[in-house]
Formats: sequence, C-alpha cells, structure tokens
Amino acid sequence: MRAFAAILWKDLLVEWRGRDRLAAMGVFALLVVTVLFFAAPPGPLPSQREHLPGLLWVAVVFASVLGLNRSFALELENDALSALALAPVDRGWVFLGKAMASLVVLLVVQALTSLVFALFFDVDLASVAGRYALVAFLGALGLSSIGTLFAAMAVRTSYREVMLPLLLLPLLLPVVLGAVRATAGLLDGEGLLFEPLQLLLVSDGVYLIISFLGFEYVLDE
Amino acid sequence: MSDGAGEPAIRARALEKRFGPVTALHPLDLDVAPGATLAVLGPNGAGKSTLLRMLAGLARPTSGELRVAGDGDGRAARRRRVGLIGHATFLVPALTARENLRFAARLHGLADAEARAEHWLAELDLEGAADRRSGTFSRGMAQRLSIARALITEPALLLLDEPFTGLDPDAAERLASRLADADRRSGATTLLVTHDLARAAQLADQALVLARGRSHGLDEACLADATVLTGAYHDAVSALQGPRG
Amino acid sequence: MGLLIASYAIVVGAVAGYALHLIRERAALLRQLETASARGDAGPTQHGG
Amino acid sequence: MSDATLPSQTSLAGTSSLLQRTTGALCLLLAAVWAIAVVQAPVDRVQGIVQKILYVHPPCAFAAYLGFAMTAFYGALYLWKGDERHDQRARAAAGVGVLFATLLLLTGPLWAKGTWGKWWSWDLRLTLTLLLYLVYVSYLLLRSFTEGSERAARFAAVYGIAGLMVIPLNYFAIDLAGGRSIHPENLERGSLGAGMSLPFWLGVAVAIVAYVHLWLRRTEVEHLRGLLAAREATMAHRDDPGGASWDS
Repeated sequence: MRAFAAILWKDLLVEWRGRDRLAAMGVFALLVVTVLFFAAPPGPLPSQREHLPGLLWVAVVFASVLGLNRSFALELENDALSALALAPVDRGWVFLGKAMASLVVLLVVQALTSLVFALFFDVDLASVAGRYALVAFLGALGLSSIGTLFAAMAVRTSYREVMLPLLLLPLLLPVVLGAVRATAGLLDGEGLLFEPLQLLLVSDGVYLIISFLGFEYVLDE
Repeated sequence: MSDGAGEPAIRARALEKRFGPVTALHPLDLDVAPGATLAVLGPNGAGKSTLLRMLAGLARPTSGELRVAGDGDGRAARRRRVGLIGHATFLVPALTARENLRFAARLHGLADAEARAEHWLAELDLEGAADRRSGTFSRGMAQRLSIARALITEPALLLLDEPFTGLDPDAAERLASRLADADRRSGATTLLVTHDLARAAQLADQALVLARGRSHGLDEACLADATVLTGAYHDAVSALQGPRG
Repeated sequence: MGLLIASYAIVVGAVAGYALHLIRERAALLRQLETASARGDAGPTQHGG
Repeated sequence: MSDATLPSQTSLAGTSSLLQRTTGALCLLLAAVWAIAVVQAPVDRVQGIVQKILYVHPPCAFAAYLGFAMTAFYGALYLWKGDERHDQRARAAAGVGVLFATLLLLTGPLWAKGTWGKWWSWDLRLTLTLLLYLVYVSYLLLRSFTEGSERAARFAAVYGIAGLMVIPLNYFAIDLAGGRSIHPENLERGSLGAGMSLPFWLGVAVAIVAYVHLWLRRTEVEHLRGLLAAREATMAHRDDPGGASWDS
C-alpha cells in the first residue's frame, strides 16, 4: 500500500515539475478540437449536432494516448522501469499507482478539452457540469487503467509510438461508446441515461481487473 | 568477511535457466557464506546476468533450486532483501537526491524513509547536493546516489552488475573502496559480476567463472592477487568453452 | 449466382491454400534443421552434458 | 543444450503426425458430404440462390471465435506454466483465427450485396467481427514488434486474454448503439427452413475440423521455427563466443 502511495506521489511530483509536458498535451487537445471544428462544423439544426459528443471524445482519446505514452517513456530513463519491477510488492499496486497518476493527468486534459469544446461548438456543458464530470471521470478511469497496462507493454516494443494506439483503440469501444452516449443524453436534456452509465461502469470494472492482474506479467523482464 | 559454517546465504542446486530451446544457464551448484563476496566472472553472454536476475527475483529458474537465506513465499518476498547496483542508476532525474532516496525507501514499504534518507545522504557524503535534482548530477555523484539507493533498504543480498564499467581508474578505485566499506558495515552477502579481474581479486572471497552457461568454481587461492586470478580465469574459460567442445 | 460461387471459392481456396502453404513450410523447415544438424556434426551438434 | 531431436509430433521424418492426417481426412470427407448437402438444399424463395452463402459465411464465424478463445486459453496456460509449447499453440490459434475472420469479412459483404444491394452494413454481427479482427491483427503485430521471444509471448498472452474479455463488452456496446440487426436471420435453429439445417451444421463441422487441422499444422511450424532459431543461436554463439548474448 505504501508503494502505491510512493509511486502516485512520485508520478504526480514529476508531472508537476514537468508542467511543460502537461501544457503540450493541453495544446494538442486544443488543436484536435480546432481541426474537428473545421472538419465537421455543427449546423443550427439539432440533427446537425448529433455528432458533437463523438467529436469531443475523439479529442479526449487522442490526447490521452499522447499522455499515456509519455508516462512510461519517463520510466525508461535510467531503467526506472526495472526499479519498479524490483519493488518487493504485488505489482497490482504498482499498476494502481501509475494508473491513478495517469488518471489525474487525463482529467486535467479532459477538463481543458471540454472547456474549449463547449466554447467552440457552443455546447452548454455548464448546465450539466456535475453529471458530465461523472461521465468524464468514468471515461478517463477506463482509459487510464487499460491504457497504463498497454503503455507498459508498448514502451518496450521497437515501435513504441504506434504500438500503444494499435493495442488500445480496438479495445476502447465499450468505454468510448458508453461515454459518448451518456454525454449525448446529457446534451439532449435526457439526463443521465442508465444503459450508457451501466456500460461505462461494467467496462471500467473489467479493465481494472484485467490490468491489475496482467501487470504482474507485463512488468517482468 | 565472516565465513561461518552456518547455513549458506545463497544455496543453488542444479539451478538451470532456459529461454525456449536455448539454455542460458546449465545446471549450477553454488554455496555462498553469509556476508561473503562472490565474484562472478566470464565473457559476455555467459549467463552472468541471467544468474543475477534470478537471484534478484526478476526471473524464475526453469529448474533446480535457488534459496537465499530468509526466503519467504514468492518472488516479492525475495525482492525485499535484495539491493541491485548496475550500470543503470534507477534514479528519477526530476527528483532531488533526498526525494530519490525517500522514494526508494517507500517503494520498499519502509516507514522511516525520511530518517534513512538523511542517514545515507551523510554516508555517501551527498548532503551538499541533497536538494539538487539528480538529473544534474555528475556520473560519480549519480553512482554514489545509486549506491545509497541500493543500501537504504539494508539488503541482505547486494548484487553488483558490472559497476566498474565505463569508470576511469581512480573513479573505479574510489568506488571499490566505497563498496568494500559499505559491504563490511552492512555485512550483506555480495555478488559482484565483473570483467575487472583486479577489482575481483581485491574485493572477493570466492570466485565463479561462467562461460556459455557453464560454471566452474575457483578456489580461494586464486584470489591471492590479480595475476594469479587472471591465469586461473583463462584456464577455466577455455576449459568451459572447449576448443571444439 | 456469381456472388455465391465467389464466396465458396474464396473460403475453400483460402483454407486449402493455407494448408498447402503450411505443409510446404514444414518440409522446408525440416530440411533446414537437417542441414543445420549436418553442418553441426562437423562440430558437436550440441554441448549436451 | 537440450538435445535438439526432431519434434516428437512427427513420427517419421517425412510424414506429418497421425493427428494431423486424421483431421485432414475427416475434413475432406465432411466437406464432400457438405458440398452435396448444399447443392441439394432448397433454394430460398425470398433471397434466391445467393442465400446459400448461409452455409459458408456463419460457419467461418464458429471457427474464428473458436480460434480467439483458444488464443486466450493457451495464453493463460503459458502465463501459468511458462511452457513455450503453450505459447506456440496460442500463436497458431491466433494466426488461423485471423484467417477465418478474414474469410468472414470477405463473404459477409458478398452476401450483403446479394440480398440488400450494399456491400457493408454496421450490423451487430459484422461490426463485432470487424472489431475482433482488429484486436487480433494488433495481437500479431504486438508479437512481431516485441524483441525477446519470452517477453513477446508474455505480452501477447495478456493481450489475447484482454481481447477475449472485451468481446461481451463490445456486444453490449454495439447493441446499445442501436446496432439493429438486419442480418436476415439469426443462428438459432428456429430460423433455418426445412432442409437447411443439415448443410448448415455440416458447414460448421467442416469449418471447425478445418480450423483444428490448420491449427495443428501451424503449431508444428511454430515449434520447428523455435528449434531452428535455437540451433542458429548456438551455432552463432560457438563461432563467435562473445557474440549472440541472449541474456543481454
């Protein structure tokens, strides 16, 4: 348990000291939203705005992939990854430390992306801010859990930048779809729909279990 | 270096490691007395770091038995009593020396991380740079910090993976004296993997030669001095590799 | 009708083709193993105990 | 160096193992009976002759899903036991599984074109298969991009298991996204007309036996490759002692 706190503290401290990396992710998300705006400008009619939640989460997913790749790239310096492997603790805790640190980073980037998205696309997130925050949290939790597991693998393959999205994206459908449908429900004034929320919760649970158990084998030499 | 008759610190019986059909380490028997320093010598690819990684609990033996005194259940328990110093320093550049040591201690689940960090900063006379980020350290200072990082958890088994590579002679000399001094004080059983036969003769009580996964123990007489050791080493290597097997 | 024929042709063709490919590859590997061990015979094929 | 004798599976140097030959013969026999049954099956009044793709398209799904289940199964066995043979079986299962998934994704649109006039539809089953296909292509890519056979095997095993566990999630996700199924009929017996179930289930049997046959052969090829790689590693090592270092 102490190891979990140590890793979480270390990662957040390193993140804070390397704020430029966090800024880079923020700007990246900003760029993605801008490009999406020109690629698929929203029309006045509601039917022309159905795709907006999808666009928002596309921006979030890509910014997250960037962040996750970097979180383990740091561990390669001075072979810190082996230091983690040497920690005399169940590696599930090492996973949780890294995943929660990534979660915090993803939430910060997600907040920024959502803010800019709401402004650009004239979307009223403010009125549903509380419930949207819950959906955003569940989405980020899924992303950071399975993302941390695959980042730990991808960082030690020979084609690192491509490998993480390659591994992550095909498995992200449940979380992303759940988040998009939930967000759409909020924006259409239907409130927090049960099915998408249920899908998000179940998916996060499955991802956390797979990653917690799988990390033991991924961290080995 | 106590070589009490008691239960050996490291006991290996027919220890073997295979990567698929390739045998990295042939069946090896080994006994190392508590507190003793064993030098593991041999050319590249002989299986030295395979043996080291199995001792560190990072890799599982394919067959045979490997016991380190005080072995609890599972590899995590083994990793609690192991300290590893290698070419990689395991340091986090963005953290200061003090934070690196505290992190290492907490990673091992030690409660008094702050006190230990202060102690080992003094031990390796790094107080001056305690609050400087380790990313700005010279190679010598980084090496000292990585020694402190390994010893802060008071390992019963200290594994040194070619610590002298890339060091100029006097830096190597300083490191050798620090290691001997830290080893004597901590009483840890030490395993020194190196090519540097002079250092091996200077620091080790026992020696083992590995070549292409096969092992051959040298008796203590060989460790009298570097020249004797070099002779014994080359005989052992050619015996193990064999002209045509 | 053409679509029907095409789909059956694709499936049967792919399965049969892959089986033949694997048989050929197996034969090639066995040959390489033999030459390797033949070449190895000049020296010891293995350093076995 | 363990004795690199020929693999135990191959009884004689030339001929393949008994198991491989029996599954091969069984597959051919079943295929013949299946072909006859397909030809004799009644032509569907609504869709016409193209409906007979029913006897080849869904059977590939059985084989593909069997493949991915075995990939995860042998992957888990490898993680637990560490025996390299399990890893070879997992890799073979994925390879053959992807082959059948490809056939599924080829025959699907042919059928769709034949009955509704458009090649692709985001229908529940097709989307699920496409997703699964992407997962297992990533599985094979992960293996080829990871150095160190032991590490590649471990990573692939974890990813194979994750891939399998996400299938039910994908099913609900697509269902939630209104993946109204325009698949003409579902697989339950009820939907098969008179005289259609025999060719259908024969088709499934042929697909599964073909899968097992290809899987056995592919496993043996993986095993032979391992032996060859090991042989070359020792050769290279003897010629240049300081060279190939596998415990880098």
